[in-house]
Amino acid sequence: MDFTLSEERKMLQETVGKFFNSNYKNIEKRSENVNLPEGYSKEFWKESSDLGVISALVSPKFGGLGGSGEDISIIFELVGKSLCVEPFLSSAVLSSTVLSSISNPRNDLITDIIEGNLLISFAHCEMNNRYEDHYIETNAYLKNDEWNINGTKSFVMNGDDASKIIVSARINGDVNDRNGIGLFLIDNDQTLKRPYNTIDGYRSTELTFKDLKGELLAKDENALKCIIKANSAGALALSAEALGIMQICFDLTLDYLKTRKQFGKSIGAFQSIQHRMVDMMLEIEQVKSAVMLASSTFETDDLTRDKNISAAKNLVGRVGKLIAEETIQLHGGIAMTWEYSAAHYAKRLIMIDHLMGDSDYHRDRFKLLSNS
Amino acid sequence: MDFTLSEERKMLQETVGKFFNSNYKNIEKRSENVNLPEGYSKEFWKESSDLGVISALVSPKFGGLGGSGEDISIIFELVGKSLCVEPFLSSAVLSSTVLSSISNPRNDLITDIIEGNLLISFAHCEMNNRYEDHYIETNAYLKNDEWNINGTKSFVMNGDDASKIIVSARINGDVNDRNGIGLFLIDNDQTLKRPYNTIDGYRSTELTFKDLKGELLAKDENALKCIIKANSAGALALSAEALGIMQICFDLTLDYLKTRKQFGKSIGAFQSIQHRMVDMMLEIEQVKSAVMLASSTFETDDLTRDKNISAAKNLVGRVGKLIAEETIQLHGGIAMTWEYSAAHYAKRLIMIDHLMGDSDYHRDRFKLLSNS
Amino acid sequence: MVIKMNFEYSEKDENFRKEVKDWLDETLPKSLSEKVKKYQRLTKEDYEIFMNNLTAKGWLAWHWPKEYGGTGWNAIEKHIFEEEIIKASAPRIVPFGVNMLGPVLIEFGTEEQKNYYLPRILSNEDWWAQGYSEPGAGSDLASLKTTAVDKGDHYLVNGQKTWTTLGHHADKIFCLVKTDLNAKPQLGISFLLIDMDTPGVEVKPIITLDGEHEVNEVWFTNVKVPKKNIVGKENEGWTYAKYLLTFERTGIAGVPYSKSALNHLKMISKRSLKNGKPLIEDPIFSSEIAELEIDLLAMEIFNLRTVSAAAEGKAPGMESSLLKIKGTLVRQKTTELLRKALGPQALPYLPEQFDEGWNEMPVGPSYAGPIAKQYFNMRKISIYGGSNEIQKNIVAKASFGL
Amino acid sequence: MVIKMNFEYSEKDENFRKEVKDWLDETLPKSLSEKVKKYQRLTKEDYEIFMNNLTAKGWLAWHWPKEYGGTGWNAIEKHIFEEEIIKASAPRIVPFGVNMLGPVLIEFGTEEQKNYYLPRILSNEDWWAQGYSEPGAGSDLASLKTTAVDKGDHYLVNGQKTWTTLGHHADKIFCLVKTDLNAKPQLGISFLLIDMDTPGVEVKPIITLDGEHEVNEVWFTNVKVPKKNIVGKENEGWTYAKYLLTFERTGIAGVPYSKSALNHLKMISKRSLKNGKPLIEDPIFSSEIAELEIDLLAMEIFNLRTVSAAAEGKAPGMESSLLKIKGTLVRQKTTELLRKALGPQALPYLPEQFDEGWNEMPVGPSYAGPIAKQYFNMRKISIYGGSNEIQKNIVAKASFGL
Repeated sequence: MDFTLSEERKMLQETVGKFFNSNYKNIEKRSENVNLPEGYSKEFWKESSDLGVISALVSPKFGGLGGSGEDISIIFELVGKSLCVEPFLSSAVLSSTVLSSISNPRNDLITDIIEGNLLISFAHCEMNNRYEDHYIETNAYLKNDEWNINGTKSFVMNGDDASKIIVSARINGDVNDRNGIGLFLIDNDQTLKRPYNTIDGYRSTELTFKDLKGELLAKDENALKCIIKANSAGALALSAEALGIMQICFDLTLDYLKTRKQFGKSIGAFQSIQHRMVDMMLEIEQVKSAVMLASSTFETDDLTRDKNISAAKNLVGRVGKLIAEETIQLHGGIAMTWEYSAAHYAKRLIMIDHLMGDSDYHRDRFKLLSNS
Repeated sequence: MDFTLSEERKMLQETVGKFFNSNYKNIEKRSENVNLPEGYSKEFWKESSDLGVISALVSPKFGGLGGSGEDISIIFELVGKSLCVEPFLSSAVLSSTVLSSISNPRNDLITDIIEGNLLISFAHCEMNNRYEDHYIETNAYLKNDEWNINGTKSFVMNGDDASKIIVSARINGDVNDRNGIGLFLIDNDQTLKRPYNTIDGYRSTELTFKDLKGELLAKDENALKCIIKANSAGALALSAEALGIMQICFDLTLDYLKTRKQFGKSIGAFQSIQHRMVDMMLEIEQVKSAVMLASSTFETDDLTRDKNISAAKNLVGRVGKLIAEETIQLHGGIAMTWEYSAAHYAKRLIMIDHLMGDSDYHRDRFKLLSNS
Repeated sequence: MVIKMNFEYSEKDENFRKEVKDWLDETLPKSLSEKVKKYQRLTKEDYEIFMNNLTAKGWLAWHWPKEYGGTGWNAIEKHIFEEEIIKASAPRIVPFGVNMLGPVLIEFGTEEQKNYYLPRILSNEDWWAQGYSEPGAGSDLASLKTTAVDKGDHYLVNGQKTWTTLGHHADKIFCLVKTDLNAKPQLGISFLLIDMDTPGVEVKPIITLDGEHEVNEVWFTNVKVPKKNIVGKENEGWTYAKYLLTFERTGIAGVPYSKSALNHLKMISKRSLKNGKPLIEDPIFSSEIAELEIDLLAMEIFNLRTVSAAAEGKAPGMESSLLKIKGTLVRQKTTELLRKALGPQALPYLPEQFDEGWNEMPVGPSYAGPIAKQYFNMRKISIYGGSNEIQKNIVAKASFGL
Repeated sequence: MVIKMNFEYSEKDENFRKEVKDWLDETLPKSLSEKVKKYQRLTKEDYEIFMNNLTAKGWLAWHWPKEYGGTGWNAIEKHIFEEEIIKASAPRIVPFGVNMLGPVLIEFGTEEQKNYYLPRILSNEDWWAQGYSEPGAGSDLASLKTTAVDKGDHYLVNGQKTWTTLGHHADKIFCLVKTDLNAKPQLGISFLLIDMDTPGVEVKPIITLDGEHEVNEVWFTNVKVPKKNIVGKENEGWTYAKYLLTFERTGIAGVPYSKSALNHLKMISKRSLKNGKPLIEDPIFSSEIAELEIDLLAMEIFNLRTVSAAAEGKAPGMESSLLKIKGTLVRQKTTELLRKALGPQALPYLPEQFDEGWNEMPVGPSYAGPIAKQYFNMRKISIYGGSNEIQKNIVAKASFGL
């Protein structure tokens, strides 16, 4: 058994941590990036690529330098601590997972992603599919040997700035069938875009396709397998991100409790507050443990992978709510303000439960996988 | 609107309260009653009858002097405060409700109950019907114009000492059908009895019938209506009982916190403890409110009656757990001992959730009735 | 001796409810209630339209005694009135002048102050703000730092107030200020009325985590305030502040807000799909709703019990604090379930949609837009007006004899 | 630079696990493990059978260094050992002699004490009890009242101890007593070894709320204790007591207990019917189980992280307290869900069924009998050994720098 950080891990953590820190010094700096035309900093993205941060998210088999569950967790814990809005999740995790999991992996595109030259978004969510892997209304049909795609994809992260989009679409069957799904690669220049920011500061887009030509990447069993793996990888990344955020929330709150005085003593001296801080600390340790377990089994069989990731994401949803709400409540008014960073950490922490399956979804999936 | 106690109510509460108090002075006295051959004090039961306590649980239409939802609540709040083990619930509420709700009410039997001369138990629960009104395995068949009953009834309160038993049995249909149910009156001398005490000190019995003759009291729609009304009346009585127990638990805990010292100050001076006491107090006020509402609508239409009773019993289940567990935890070791009364209050409070539908059952019923 | 409790409203009360309802039907502009329903931003004029209507009807000062131009309603009537204006989606009555300063002036003001200020409040001529909180003194007013130094004919005020709700619309502000710098905490505080257009007063917006501007900082730099603007005695402002804090608060539990949010939640749960089926059919989600509904049902009775006791002249004690705590928890829970019900639809944030006249297509269903924002906004209700922690301290101190 | 964590046990560890398992298979009487599984009452002999087997194998003193006859195991081996004996439903190793007094004597005892007591512990010749708690001094040992007055060649001990687990089986008891009555709290306390058969020692049973006799009061009336029975220095007993309290506790989270309870819960939920269908198919009940399972899964890793760090020589600090808190909550939750799963079947209480040899028909399914009793019994685990509230105080003090 070995729970300690290896030297490599420590190095990665330190290097990337420093780099993120120097670029995301404070919440104003983040707001600047949020308000850029693309909703993130292209410059920072390019520098991340140069430093190998994107590469660390991809396995050597596909041209990367990392890609293990632990690599993903290390990077995303730091993403969480800095509240980075760059396309790590959309392009470097979701799309590269699909591109590496299809029967004929597309190392060419993955390499372009790693080098920071190409942004690919994964368009799977729809207005009505909530968090499901297989509920798909968008459809694709073959005509003159060409695939045509029709429909609308919602909540496509970085879907405005991406050059290419991976789209899940139904080839045949009912909206709710597990079979008959295809994955397609399309050029993003002909899509109808409705971009917007999310309440936690990320760029997302609604994309509409009308008889748009697409290249088939995978279909049927392989397609669903890729979607599930991408969504699981995303859920793992988000869980680690949430862990990073929780740690910052705890530290900010503790700092505040030490400095803020009420009735002549620091708020932190009140026992009821101390006990609530212990509850927070304890639950963060639980989340940390669940994320470590999910990371370490990311490369095992699909069942173990998905079960442990669902355990982590379910716990993250429950504990995230506790930490976000307690962070605001224990700060009092100050954490209700835009200019104080805690508000933004709390918002992201809450909204992570609205991405890649909420705590209810993952509890149900855990239940299902535990009994199979 | 009038939430204050009427003069009559105050009087009833005071008289019965004094009477209960003088008979259930302490937990040793209660243990004596628990350990009597019948599992309760026949003497106290007779005195209760003389004082009109049983009569207060029955409507004037059937020979009583009370019987409103408020009457039931007043008496059972006091039952809870004293932890009485006498057959108020089994005979005076459940059986008398059935006997008064059947198409031809049996005032003769009700009068005997009121006068303390006759104990009738209501045998509806079975080992597999959990809390359901209509899931019945015991069956009845007609032969030579006589009804014969076969089966086993479980958790029959005071089923060993009762002279007569009201039995629910299936006349036709599947175990889970809402129709085809009959209610029968039988003599208890020929039943096979397996009496035992429950963990909270009440006498209960398993009763087995083999081709036992019974008198038909009601069938089909009327029978189910009677079962539902009896179980609802029982759930209301138990909710009020739980409210009484919660108030005692709170008072005992507060007293203890004032006297017990730790690290040089009374435990009650610790803020985290105070905040938990406020949470308890608040939830007890909520329960009180829910019980008041359920009491006041006990005589309205069945839907409103059952919906409000389910709301109360659900809340009682949730809050009961909080109060019982906090009472023990805040007392520390002392409430873990048999000789201290808090342990017995906590046990009864917890086990009330195992009678007449637990919090899950009543939440589901509330949901159903809210949408109908 | 059959015993019955009476939970029904009297015929007189029901008639009163009808009167309020009819009046709202008649006078409240549809466009305005639509804005409230859609959580759109209200302008100063929006508030004023409703409050001027109330003035015209004689209902603005619903908390005041009749002799001062108030309604003289008892607690049950106040409760009904409040319930109906919330049900009708009217803007809220801005409370700082009419519900807060008014009662203090009536109790402690000079005749001159009463004669001057009360009619101006009644006519909505003055828009008041509240200047209690300071950075570093939220629930604990004892550590105030804003000072008012006696300069003979005036006070010279310096300092900073914060969390001043709608202060950017206000003409006047009532403040707690330190007049005796050497006094112990809670002593040496005075209650001062200040014109917002006095030189040296500056209002700076605070943007809250949901991106909205509702609260403000108010800065005082060498602000001259005439001596006659003090309410009551110098250094005894704490008494008047406490009077306000303990002032009968029938609406503190926010029951009608939670009821309307619960209905909204049920509606959205019917429309949101989970695996192709309405979310309301999901056994777990519907159970969360059911238990919330039960908590709210109990709280409504708890609230009515308190209101009913108040109508009979019993001042609510710890009940106010308990209702504040439970009321905020229930209301926050409704916003949480609303957010959860939406799933990913809660993500899009289009701040411009809350402006009047916005008529683009929303992203997702039209009800989705304000939900997440509302969830975050409602975190405030367990913090302000005496945080839930402070309420617990109050109850413990008052009721436990510890 | 692909980074991997290793959650697997080493081959050496797995071999060790197999050795423990095989040994238990071979030596633990089936009748004994059946009694444990059925929650039947264990006699003194039941404990001794298992502990004598351990002595014979050289595994009794699993916490001791090798040179004193212990195993010298590292934290991971201890963890595996503990997991396996719980999985095998062995009786617990009565800890007072071997796990509590032993380490204190090894660290602070005289050579004479070590030579005399340690072999008697190793051979199960002495059955020790713990005399810390007093009425009025539970988690707070500073307010002890039992006194030991210096009478030249002996101490005269007077006072009362309580919550003395299995004290009715004990030959000897180690006590904290006041030797300096004028000293401040926590000072003036000594650590004293007392023979239970000394005149003036009286053991009185405490019946707990589940009707069981496991704990006792121990009364001392003018009990003469030889001076050589003091451990370490007079008035410094607090140091030795603290040494024990902070002693590495790998099993504090009770993970294997909760795992076996969770399996039991799943079994019962499959057999219990709700509306004719297995309760495990009820979406809400199964969700409660699933979230409990997730909490337990996370706690298992948290526990392993702590064990693993301890094996590398890092003494667990606040981790012990956090694991104690979470461990008790999770374990109590399993007993709560077990109770709920039974519905009305949880009601019958037949105390005689927990006696050896009882072979009547139970009321309801055979697994139902002990469930409610067990739920109430388990309320103790968040109270004793430093209540969860005390644990929170410890963490706050140690980690927050407040």
